[in-house]
Amino acid sequence: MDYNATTPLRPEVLEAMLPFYREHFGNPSSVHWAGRMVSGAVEKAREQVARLINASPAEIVFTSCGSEGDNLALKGTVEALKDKGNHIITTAVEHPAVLNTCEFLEKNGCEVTYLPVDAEGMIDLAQLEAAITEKTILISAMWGNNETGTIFPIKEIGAIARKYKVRFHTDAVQAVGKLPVDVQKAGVDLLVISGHKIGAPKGVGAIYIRRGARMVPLIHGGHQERNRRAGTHNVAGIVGLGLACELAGRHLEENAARLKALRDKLERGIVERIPEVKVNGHPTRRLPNTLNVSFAYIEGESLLLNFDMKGVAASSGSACTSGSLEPSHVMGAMGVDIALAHSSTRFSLGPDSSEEDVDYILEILPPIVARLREMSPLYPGNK
Amino acid sequence: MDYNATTPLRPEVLEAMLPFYREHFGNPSSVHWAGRMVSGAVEKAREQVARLINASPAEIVFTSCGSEGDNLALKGTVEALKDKGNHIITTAVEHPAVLNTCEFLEKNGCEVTYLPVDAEGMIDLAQLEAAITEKTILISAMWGNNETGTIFPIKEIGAIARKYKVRFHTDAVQAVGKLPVDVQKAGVDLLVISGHKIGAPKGVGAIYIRRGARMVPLIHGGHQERNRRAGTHNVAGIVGLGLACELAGRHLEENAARLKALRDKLERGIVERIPEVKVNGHPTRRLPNTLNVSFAYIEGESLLLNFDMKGVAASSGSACTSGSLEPSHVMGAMGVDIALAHSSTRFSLGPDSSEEDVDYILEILPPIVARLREMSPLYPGNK
Amino acid sequence: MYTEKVMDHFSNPRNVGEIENADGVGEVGNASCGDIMKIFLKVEDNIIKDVKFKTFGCGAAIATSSMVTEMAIGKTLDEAMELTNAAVADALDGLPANKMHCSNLAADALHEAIKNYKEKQGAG
Ligand SMILES: Cc1ncc(COP(=O)(O)O)c(C=O)c1O
Ligand SMILES: Cc1ncc(COP(=O)(O)O)c(C=O)c1O
Ligand code: FES
Ligand code: FES
Repeated sequence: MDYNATTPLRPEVLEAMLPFYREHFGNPSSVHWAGRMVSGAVEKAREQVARLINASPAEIVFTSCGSEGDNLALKGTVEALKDKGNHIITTAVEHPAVLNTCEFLEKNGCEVTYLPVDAEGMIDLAQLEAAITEKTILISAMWGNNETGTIFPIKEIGAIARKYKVRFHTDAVQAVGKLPVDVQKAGVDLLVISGHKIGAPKGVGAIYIRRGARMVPLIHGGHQERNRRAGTHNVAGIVGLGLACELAGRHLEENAARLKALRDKLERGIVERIPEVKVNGHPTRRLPNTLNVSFAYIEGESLLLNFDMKGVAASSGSACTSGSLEPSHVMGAMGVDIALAHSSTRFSLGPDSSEEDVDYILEILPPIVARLREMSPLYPGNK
Repeated sequence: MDYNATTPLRPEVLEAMLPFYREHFGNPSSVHWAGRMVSGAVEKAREQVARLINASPAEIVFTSCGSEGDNLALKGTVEALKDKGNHIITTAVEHPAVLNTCEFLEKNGCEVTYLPVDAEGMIDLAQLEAAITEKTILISAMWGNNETGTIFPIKEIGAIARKYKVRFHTDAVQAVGKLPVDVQKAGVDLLVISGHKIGAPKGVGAIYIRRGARMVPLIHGGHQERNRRAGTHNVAGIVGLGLACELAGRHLEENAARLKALRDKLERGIVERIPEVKVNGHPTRRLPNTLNVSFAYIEGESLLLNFDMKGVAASSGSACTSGSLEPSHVMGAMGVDIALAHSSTRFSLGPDSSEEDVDYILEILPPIVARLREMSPLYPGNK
Repeated sequence: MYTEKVMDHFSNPRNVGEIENADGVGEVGNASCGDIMKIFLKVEDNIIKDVKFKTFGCGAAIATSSMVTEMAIGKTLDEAMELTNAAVADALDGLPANKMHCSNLAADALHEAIKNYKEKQGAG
């Protein structure tokens, strides 16, 4: 139940990768046979990734993770367009790969506007449009939020970006594979994918760079990826990412509908069984697999540990930020009360999630919550 | 015979990786069990890498490749030490991951001194010392050259760096696993490793960052790697890199001696059998597995294609630079005549190379060379 | 990366060598990569009777050299002047994009050899 953090590698994806660990060990940049064999496989994967998001293969650059993609999108644009301006517009609820990069860029001469969100985690398009200045070179707004699942109005943002001729980057790490993603319809210029969120292995990702969009590489060196990302290819990982994208594209909408039904069942079940809970995120514009709930009076980590002992994974705040002690910046931006932010818990479903899993959680949750509330000095029921 | 380009994945390394593709798919940054299981494996790998180069585990940061490591070393230092100075000293024969990064940094306010090399590819330590100014923040000099195998006097460079309190980075991608590498004895502050050169998979690498050396990350985001490199870990790749480092450390010197004997046999055989050849690189201070030869009057690619048809891999210039039409910058820096640079061919031996392989090359080489020379307008024997 | 036809002409190049007392000789160097090609012609009644080549170059350079000699034999000088590098590349079922420049060598060397022949005729 923590598939937004990472997904298991699909067995058929591993099967497809293995030959590139066993027989085909060539370097795709080499001229000789061992290399040529492998470069064909990399190009096939590029087509598979491109097809899933309706791009052309030449617009796909392979990376090592979603974070690298976000860093490249932001730093590569700032560097390439520094003659045009230095202003970036992003949102207060982006992943740290975007937010911390923005903070770094601010120290280096950029100005960044962080659009606020409302209580449901949504931005205001009028505010976005009003924030654009002559110096604006980039809008960076995620497709689906990793903590709450709130989906931004990407098409509308794309239209505004077009109108003002501003480049548009979207971190689609949580959206790809869960929603239909079409870079043409969405009008995005840069779009970031991470392998391990869609059944491919950890350590591989991709970025869509619209044809003609000038970028300065984050990793300089050899001529790989048409000079947009140096370094020897993670061949097996890339092959895996390609197949995972192909598989994700099959039955995308049925799978999403199935997860949504399960998620809705979990949500209803929790709200019915447990008093004083609050669902965080947008009621309808939300990733079909994601449920974020605050259980009042309970601190999130203690809840997670209890789940953990029962073999259930969930998360509180994002796994990537677990090193910090701050309550989630996403909850903060939504104006969620600090105690409720501390108790926010994310359940995120994936291809292996079943009805039984949901029933099991609904069974174990009430006594855990009751026990922890009894322990809590905040709980009025204890008085 | 092209093991400097890439090495096959060791079967036992793949075995060690597989559980992290199959059962243990947790995100090492997560708090729950799936995550904790995995973070233990990552920490074990960190110890294995550290041990091979005599570092402590906390000084190891995992990356996605050697190129990323070099970029982080250079850009991360420039950013962290910009208050101290902006001058970098490197050499004319570095890998493009260093040279192209330097070129980028020059466009962004850095000054870079490129130390020349002599005909054997060696730098002059007096010249290095003379190049240091008050503004010098970094010396970047590779341990072993990928094209010629020439080994720089790392310990002496380290001593100079210490004397002037300048940070010292070495790209040890070709040295690790072929030579004993000890960061303490060598006095280096930053050292870069690439997995796929030492029997680990493509798409993983590591950088040693001496304790206390301030660095700005190349990839900002989550708190992974103690805030020195964001992004979800390539867990299986990291586990593989760890084991590959452990295996490389076993019998390191015997293995090196075996390869050196084979390499020397190949070298002698070529020089004896074929007139007008020139061995490029240092006669003695050279990686034990590397032989670079120019076959006068023959263009390298046509030679490689002939080898290829006979099932032998080799390279001409470095595989990473094969996208460009320029003759090798390493040959150029050594003052090798342009036609001889065009004909330079690198044989690099690896753990699977055998006496038979060497004999086979010595058998097929003379007729190939003779045939291509007959075709060459430059060959005086034709007149 | 190379087509079968390229590999065939590369491994079994046609018309390698020199012609003694050739009627025309053309030599060109490739500005982009430094490779060199030399073409020798035997001409009778304005028709190319024989062509030989020598090339210092990559696989594509050798294959296009071989191909251009086959294509030129039997053509009139005017027809041969019309041979383009694209035609040579097409005859080889195409070249990789980063090797298209190599085919210039072959066409240019042929044209140089024809010019050299005409100069000699003019002078003679
Ligand atoms: C000396 C040297 N440095 C850096 C690299 C780059 O490493 P990677 O291929 O892992 O990006 C290579 C490999 O080509 C190399 O030989
Ligand atoms: C929205 C979002 N962006 C970026 C990332 C970072 O991706 P990766 O873990 O591949 O670096 C994540 C994953 O944690 C994410 O959820
Ligand atoms: S009391 Fe331990 S993290 Fe808050
Ligand atoms: S002729 Fe030089 S690369 Fe082909």
